[in-house]
Amino acid sequence: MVTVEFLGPIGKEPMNLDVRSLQELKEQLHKDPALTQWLANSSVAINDELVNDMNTLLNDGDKVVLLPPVCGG
Amino acid sequence: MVTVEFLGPIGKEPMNLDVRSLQELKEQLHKDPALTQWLANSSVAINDELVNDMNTLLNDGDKVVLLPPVCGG
Amino acid sequence: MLELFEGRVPVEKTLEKWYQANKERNYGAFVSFVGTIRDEEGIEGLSFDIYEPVLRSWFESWQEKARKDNAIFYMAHSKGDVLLHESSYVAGIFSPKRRVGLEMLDAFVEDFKANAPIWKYDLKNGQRIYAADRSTPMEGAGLLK
Amino acid sequence: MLELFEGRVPVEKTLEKWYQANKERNYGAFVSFVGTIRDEEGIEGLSFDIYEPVLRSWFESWQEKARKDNAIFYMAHSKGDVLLHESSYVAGIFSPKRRVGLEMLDAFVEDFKANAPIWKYDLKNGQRIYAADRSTPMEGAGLLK
Repeated sequence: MVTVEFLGPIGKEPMNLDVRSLQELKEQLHKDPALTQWLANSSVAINDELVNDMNTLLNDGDKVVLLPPVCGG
Repeated sequence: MVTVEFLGPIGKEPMNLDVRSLQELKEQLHKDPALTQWLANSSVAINDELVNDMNTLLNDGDKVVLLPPVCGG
Repeated sequence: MLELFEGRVPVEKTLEKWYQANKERNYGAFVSFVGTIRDEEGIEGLSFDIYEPVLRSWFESWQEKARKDNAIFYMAHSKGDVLLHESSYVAGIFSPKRRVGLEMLDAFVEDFKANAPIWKYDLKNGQRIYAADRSTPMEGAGLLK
Repeated sequence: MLELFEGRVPVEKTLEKWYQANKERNYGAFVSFVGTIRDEEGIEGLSFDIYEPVLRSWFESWQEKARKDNAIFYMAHSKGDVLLHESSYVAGIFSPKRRVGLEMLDAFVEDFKANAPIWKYDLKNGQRIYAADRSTPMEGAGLLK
């Protein structure tokens, strides 16, 4: 199980998903049409480390967060 | 008559000189060997306006200042 | 040091505290930036969400860079609502010489705008509206596209 | 605004005063620089001479430039002696957006070093020694060479 959190304006409750890879996660998340636009422009962190590699493995208990476009200041 | 002031580290008392042009002023000031190095690296202001032109005329009552190399901050 | 405040950043106290903490530490230069909410586009203020764990790692990576130049970064930012003419962001750097400070603060603030995990909302007619048009995808965005 | 102080510049009060005077004036950015005397080369402090009339015109020409970008400059500097870890120079700019502020402050401080009529002396073994090696001839230097 991994938990997935949707930050900032995405405005969706956290989910628990039984996925073992980013590929599986991606497939699960694309089932929600409201997420499509956010998946296109959000970054991904696993256990609070940003990831760039689709081959990164997911382990049981990992926390994944989706970070949509930012604007601080 | 013009008054000439020597700013910062030049450390020379002001002078009153009977000169009508920067050329004449230059000749007068070069009579003091202690000024030679300062004349080479100082800027000149007439009535508190920096001047770049040797042909600038001097009028009676003008205040000339010599500004040696600076370092603020 | 990174500080987050509910609502506006207390600018004078913050700058004073940073200055006091560092004045005896032989830094020759302190460069700082304060961002204040402008009255424009009919907004009543701005509001911010922050994801603190990633913000802290982002900040630490800049602190690491600064350390190599014997410099040190400070930053304060608001969470939640900040009203017109209040300040939401203060950043500062102490460095031995001014050149390093000016250049690093500039690069820091640019990267902050692009990569700090902070989300901005306009407060308008009592609503909180995501500032989509002014927001930038972070590094690596679209991985799950 | 240009302020001169006998001895050290009161940094916190100065920044606070500038911020307070401008926070309601719809500037989005306030960038500032503080220069502090470093303990180096065995000095006890620095000392400054200023020629105020030319400094004021120099400052006014920058204020004029700033006005075109709807920005405003502030500057405070010491006259006379400033001891180690005290500050002798504070410069600040308020501007609508941060980019103008960062760039203009940088250019301002550079030009300040080269063209503001201020002379610096090291205080060393109780003496006041002109910092010749760190000083720069002003624009038009050598006219009477």
